Amino acid sequence: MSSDVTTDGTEMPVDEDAVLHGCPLVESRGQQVLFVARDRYLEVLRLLTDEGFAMCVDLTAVDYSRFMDRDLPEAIDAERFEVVVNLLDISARRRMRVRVQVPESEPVVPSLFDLHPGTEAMEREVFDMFGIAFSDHPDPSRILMPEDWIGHPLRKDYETGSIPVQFKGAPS
Amino acid sequence: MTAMLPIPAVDPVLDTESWWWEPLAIVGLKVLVVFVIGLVGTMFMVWFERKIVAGMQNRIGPDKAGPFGLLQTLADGIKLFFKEDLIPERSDRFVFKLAPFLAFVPAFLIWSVIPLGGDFSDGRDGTVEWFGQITRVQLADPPVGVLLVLALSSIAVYGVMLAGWSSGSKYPLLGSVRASAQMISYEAALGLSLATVLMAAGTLSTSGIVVAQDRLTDWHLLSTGVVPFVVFLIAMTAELNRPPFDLVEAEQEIVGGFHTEYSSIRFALFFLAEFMNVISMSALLVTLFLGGPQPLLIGSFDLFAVLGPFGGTAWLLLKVFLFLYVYVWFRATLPRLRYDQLMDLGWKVLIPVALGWFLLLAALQLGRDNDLSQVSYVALVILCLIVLGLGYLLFTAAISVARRNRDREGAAY
Amino acid sequence: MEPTTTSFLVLGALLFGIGATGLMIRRNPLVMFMCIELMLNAVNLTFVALATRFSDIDGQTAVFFVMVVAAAEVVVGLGIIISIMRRRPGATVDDLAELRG
Amino acid sequence: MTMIANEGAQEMRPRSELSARELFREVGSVLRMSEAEAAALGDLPEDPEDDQTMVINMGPQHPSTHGVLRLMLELQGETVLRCKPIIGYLHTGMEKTAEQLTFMQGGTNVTRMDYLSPLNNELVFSLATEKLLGIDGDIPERAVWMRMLLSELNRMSSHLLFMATNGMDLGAVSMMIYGWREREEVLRFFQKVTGLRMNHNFIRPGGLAADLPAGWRDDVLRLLDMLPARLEEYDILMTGQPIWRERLQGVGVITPTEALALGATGPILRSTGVEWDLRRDMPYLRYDEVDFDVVVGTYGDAFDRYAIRLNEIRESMRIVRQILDRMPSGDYRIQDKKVTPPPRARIDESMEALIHHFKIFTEGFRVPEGEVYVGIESPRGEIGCYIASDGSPTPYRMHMRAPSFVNIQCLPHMMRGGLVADAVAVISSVDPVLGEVDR
Amino acid sequence: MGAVGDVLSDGLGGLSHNVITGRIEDLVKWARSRSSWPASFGLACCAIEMMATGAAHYDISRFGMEVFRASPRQADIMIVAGRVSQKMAPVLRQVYDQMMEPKWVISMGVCASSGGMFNNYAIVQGVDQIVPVDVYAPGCPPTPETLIHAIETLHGLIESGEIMRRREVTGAGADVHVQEIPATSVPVLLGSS
Amino acid sequence: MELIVFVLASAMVLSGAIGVVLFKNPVHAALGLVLTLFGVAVHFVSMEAHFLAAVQVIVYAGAIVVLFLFVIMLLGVDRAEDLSIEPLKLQRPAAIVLGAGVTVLVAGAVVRGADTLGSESSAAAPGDSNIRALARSLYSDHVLAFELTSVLLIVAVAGTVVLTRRLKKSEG
Repeated sequence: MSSDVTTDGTEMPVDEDAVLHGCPLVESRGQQVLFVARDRYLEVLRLLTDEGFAMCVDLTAVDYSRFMDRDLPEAIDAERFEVVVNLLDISARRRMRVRVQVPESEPVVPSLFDLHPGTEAMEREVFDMFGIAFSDHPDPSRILMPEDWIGHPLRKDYETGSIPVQFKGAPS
Repeated sequence: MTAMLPIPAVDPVLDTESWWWEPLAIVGLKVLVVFVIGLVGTMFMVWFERKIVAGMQNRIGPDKAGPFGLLQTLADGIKLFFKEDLIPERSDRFVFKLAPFLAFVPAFLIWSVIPLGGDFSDGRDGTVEWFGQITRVQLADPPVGVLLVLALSSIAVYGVMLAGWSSGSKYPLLGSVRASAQMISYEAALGLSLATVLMAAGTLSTSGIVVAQDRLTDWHLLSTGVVPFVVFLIAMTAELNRPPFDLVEAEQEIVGGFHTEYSSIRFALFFLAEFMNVISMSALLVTLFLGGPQPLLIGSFDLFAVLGPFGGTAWLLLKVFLFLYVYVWFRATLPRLRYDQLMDLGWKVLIPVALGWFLLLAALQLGRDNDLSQVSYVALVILCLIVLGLGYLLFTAAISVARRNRDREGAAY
Repeated sequence: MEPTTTSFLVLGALLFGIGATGLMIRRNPLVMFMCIELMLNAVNLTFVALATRFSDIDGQTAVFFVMVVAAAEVVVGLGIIISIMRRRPGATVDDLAELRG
Repeated sequence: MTMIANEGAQEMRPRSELSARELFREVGSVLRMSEAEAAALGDLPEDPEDDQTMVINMGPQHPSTHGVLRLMLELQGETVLRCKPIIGYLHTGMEKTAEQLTFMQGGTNVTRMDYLSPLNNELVFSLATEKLLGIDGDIPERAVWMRMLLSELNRMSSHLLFMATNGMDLGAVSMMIYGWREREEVLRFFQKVTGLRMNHNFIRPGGLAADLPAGWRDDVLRLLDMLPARLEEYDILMTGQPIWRERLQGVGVITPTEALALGATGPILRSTGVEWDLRRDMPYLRYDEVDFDVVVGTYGDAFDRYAIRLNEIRESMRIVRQILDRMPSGDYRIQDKKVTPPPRARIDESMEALIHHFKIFTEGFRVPEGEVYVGIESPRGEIGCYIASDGSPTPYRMHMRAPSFVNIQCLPHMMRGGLVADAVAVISSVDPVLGEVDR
Repeated sequence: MGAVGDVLSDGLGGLSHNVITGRIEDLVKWARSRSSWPASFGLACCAIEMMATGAAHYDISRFGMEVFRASPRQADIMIVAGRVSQKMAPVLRQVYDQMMEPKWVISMGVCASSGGMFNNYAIVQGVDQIVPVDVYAPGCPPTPETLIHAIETLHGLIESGEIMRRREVTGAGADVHVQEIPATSVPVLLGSS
Repeated sequence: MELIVFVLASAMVLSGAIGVVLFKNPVHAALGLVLTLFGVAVHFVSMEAHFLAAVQVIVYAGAIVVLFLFVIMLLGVDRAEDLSIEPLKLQRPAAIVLGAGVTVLVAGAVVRGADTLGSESSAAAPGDSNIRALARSLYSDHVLAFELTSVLLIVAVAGTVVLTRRLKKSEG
């Protein structure tokens, strides 16, 4: 493995002091990433929307329980979950990624439904897969798994559920 | 009370004096022939449709069951016959069992009044001589033949309707409600376009209508103008629930429609009834507008002259074929209409057009009957056109007012 | 032996009687309508029987009118039933006293 | 058939049990109402008596739902009052599986998501991986152009399939077969190039699996010569057809504001008149070097979406012609030992190459820590790939932003007030791929 | 075999008797194999190939099978085309139960046959845990040729009565449930919530 | 022959009529009505009133009863009516007595008056001329009544449309 690539692969904030709406703004592989504290999440998102990031393209989450020592700006404490929101500014043709740390003890994030109704299904998916609840979501039910499913499959402590391959005798 | 025997009552040409085995044999033979034609025709139609549609779609179509797949329908039939039957728990058992027959029997009965052939060579009127008896090649010839067909086609609604209702589930119910509304709506247009034919022929009996079309110019297709024919064709397609009017069984919307819960032989009966209706209604169309078994003479050359008395039958088959092809063509080409569009077409286009045309023709007929002079005849026509034009304007105005009202008030029906 | 006009008239009377009884027994407005149709049919039958008997086509004309009126009556009646049922599902005629003063 | 499958809270509930917000969402009026109106409605949810409305299930196994989408429709007569899509019947756990597969194997996984445009899925996964690796600028030109070629051809085959299913849903049976017929021609080319008709796993991090076969240019040219006439046929059969227009025009209307708020992309967004095509607006590969038009609609109805897709086939053909002219020679994959297996011939000669080959296919290659999001324009809209890596050979987390998943949220908005038949047309015009919706 | 057999060798070739004296069973088997209407049960990628099989290039209608029935009541063959998720499994079983005897199942593609590459919590590892499968079509997805081969195989089995015989012996008819592994509680619920 | 037809048709008429009265389910009652209508149509045919027979089937069976069924399905009132509930005591027996009385009275009157009918032989012209005669009577002697019935029909249709029309309270 050659190591020359990894140097520009690490997260290197171009400007250590880059701050947007009071949140650290980091440039990662040419993409803008904004780290938002959970209590300012809705507020910052609203500001960003007014700034032109009117379209919420994607909302997902990551369970970092096995990768807690990831690179984060200093102001941000690593938590188990991270909700990642991808915003798009259609008129200026730019993207912005918002990362929110969500503690394991209280996996609740305010819902973006009022701001971006399109996040409805995505938030349900995150709830279904990670067990992160979205407060004030209109329909907080599972979306992909059956209603009576136990567990949240995309959490790192949830087994893949692979069962050993068995070779059955051909039905005679 | 009349003392006439029931059989001649429906076949006035038969000589009732010599009431012996000949009339019985003739009637028996006719019943047999009609039955066989009905069944074989249906089998053939199913195969024909699948083959032609396949051809139009660059496919081959059935070819594993029998030569050219001809036995495909037979295989389907046998398979369905030996398939498990089921009556859903929530269904109304009696009606559920009754419904397929209500669909099937009228489809069959229509055949009884269709002239199936006859000898029209040298201006003969289509009667033939069997066992020394003069008769028509037609099972029954009641004086109200056309009305009988209308009556039967209105009975056919029951099969569909009751099937959907008795299944006790939602999609079939939706299908049957659609079906009944659709069939009632188009019955009116069907009847109105039929009325023009009756007026031109001056009789209600199917044999009379055929006899009245002895020359090409007398074919009602031409003599009533093409409009009633077109209206009839469209209304009939709708009555038959054929594409593009097959909302009743629109798979994409309501699964199988009224027959969703049917399986086995009961489903086969619906299947059979549907295709038999296609053929029998095509035969009716041919009878009404294209002279039925009348030959299409090119000069005085009759294509099927060699067949002698069977020439009429050959002509009938040829013409029916033509329409079967047209139906298959419709199926392969046209997208399905939406429910409200279907209703709009029926009520706002076909019925007014048929009615207007009927009035026009009636006025012309009146002029002809009273031997009007050239000038007054033309005046009559102009008057009619003005009246119809005004009616049209009024009609469109009414529609647009209604639409505006609906938009304003948001009325729902 | 063949049926006489009288037998048709008796049949008509029976039909009328059944219809009338049904009208009084049943509570479902739709079925009551059907019973009225039965009675109308009894009348039709009588009309036609007598028209045939006296070779007078006017009897048949009357039947024609009866049918038209029956159709009109059913249309209006069903319209009323629909609008009532919409508001009060499951209503029987006993519950329908809207027009009572 | 109606299904018993009971999904509890995921199902549509009686109006009286709903919160006002949920009701708005299900009737599809999130954006159409002012706050005041919404509040008023919240107090008094208009509640048609129970026996006037009928809740029916479409799906999950229903001929028109394109797979296993389940829709619950509240009908009044045949008018749709509410609609709630219930998904997940094809949930395959792909994002979980992706965490077990190396970056090398990941393509096999993602290609099965949107099985109608598998190459686009592979492309976005590869682009994201390459960006993480930092080699996104080093991909050989030929590989880039080949990716464009395949991606555009895939767009054509996907849209052709849309033509087919759209025709079928509206009852035009022949159209269905014609669409498949043309798609089959495209698939033949794919089969020649990749060896498979679907689920190719051909575009891989670092390049492609193989070079184009001999004679590929003639095949593509044959395809390009054949298609315009066939598209004309569609125009005759469908576009100019009065019934067809009646069925689609004014059906399933969505406004630009709604589309943007719901995050809809692709033909749905473009049908409302918003010119947004990632190929033009945020170019990837070499789309900035080719000429093509972004097709947009005006009314945001089903007909616009149909017309957009039909014309996008034409635009794709235009792009493919340019690609044919400009296809450079060169390598079809990056010559970076880290991510590229050695050529087949070298394995026989060198032990080192053999070991290298073995390691790269068993262990995979390590990808630096970090996270990245890449979005490209798939036939259905923006497909995005979000990968978080912890430095191991497998993605720590891979998430696909599936366009169908987001677009399907538009269904209640489009269906409100329409008829059941319109509902079918609307589903069809959204063109969801359930494999992608459910992943 | 008489003249009749020769004439119809194309279609009635499987009959060992002539049509008139032949056992009715043979006729029924012939009919069933020539007219087996599939229930459309498309799930994933394989559904696309299944539909492609119906299209112009492969044309499933040659076997009289273009009649894809939307209503399971009228269908004979269920082609399970694609991966079956835990959520879908009850539905699948329900559709199978709604089908009328005699009924057959083709498991199309590796995902349906064995779970394929998706060996995880979401996918039923082989549809034969839910419904008895008669023919497995391999491939991911199987090409239309493979599917046609599977169909032909099934037709052969139907026509020779092979399937019926087997069921008589093992008692594993389509109406006898294969020992059922409850679809919802496959041992995958390991993670904590 | 005539007698057989008469007996069969009468059986249809009567059993259908009794069915209408006794079936609990409105749909079954409607089917009974159809049976009666058919029986009546057969009687019409046997009395040479072909046209009326056809119209009977088309109008009654094809339109009126279908309308009944349509309404039954539309309203979903096909629940069986509970015949055991008696809102008014003695109503049912009284109704039966009354109905039977009416029947007996009318039938008795008919039988008694049978002699006065005379034995005039029927000479209703068969076939087409019957229809022509009907048409002539309808459009000459009774043209006013004919016009009035058509007005009645239009009024009925318009009235029904107004009756069943609903105004939406609000959008939804």
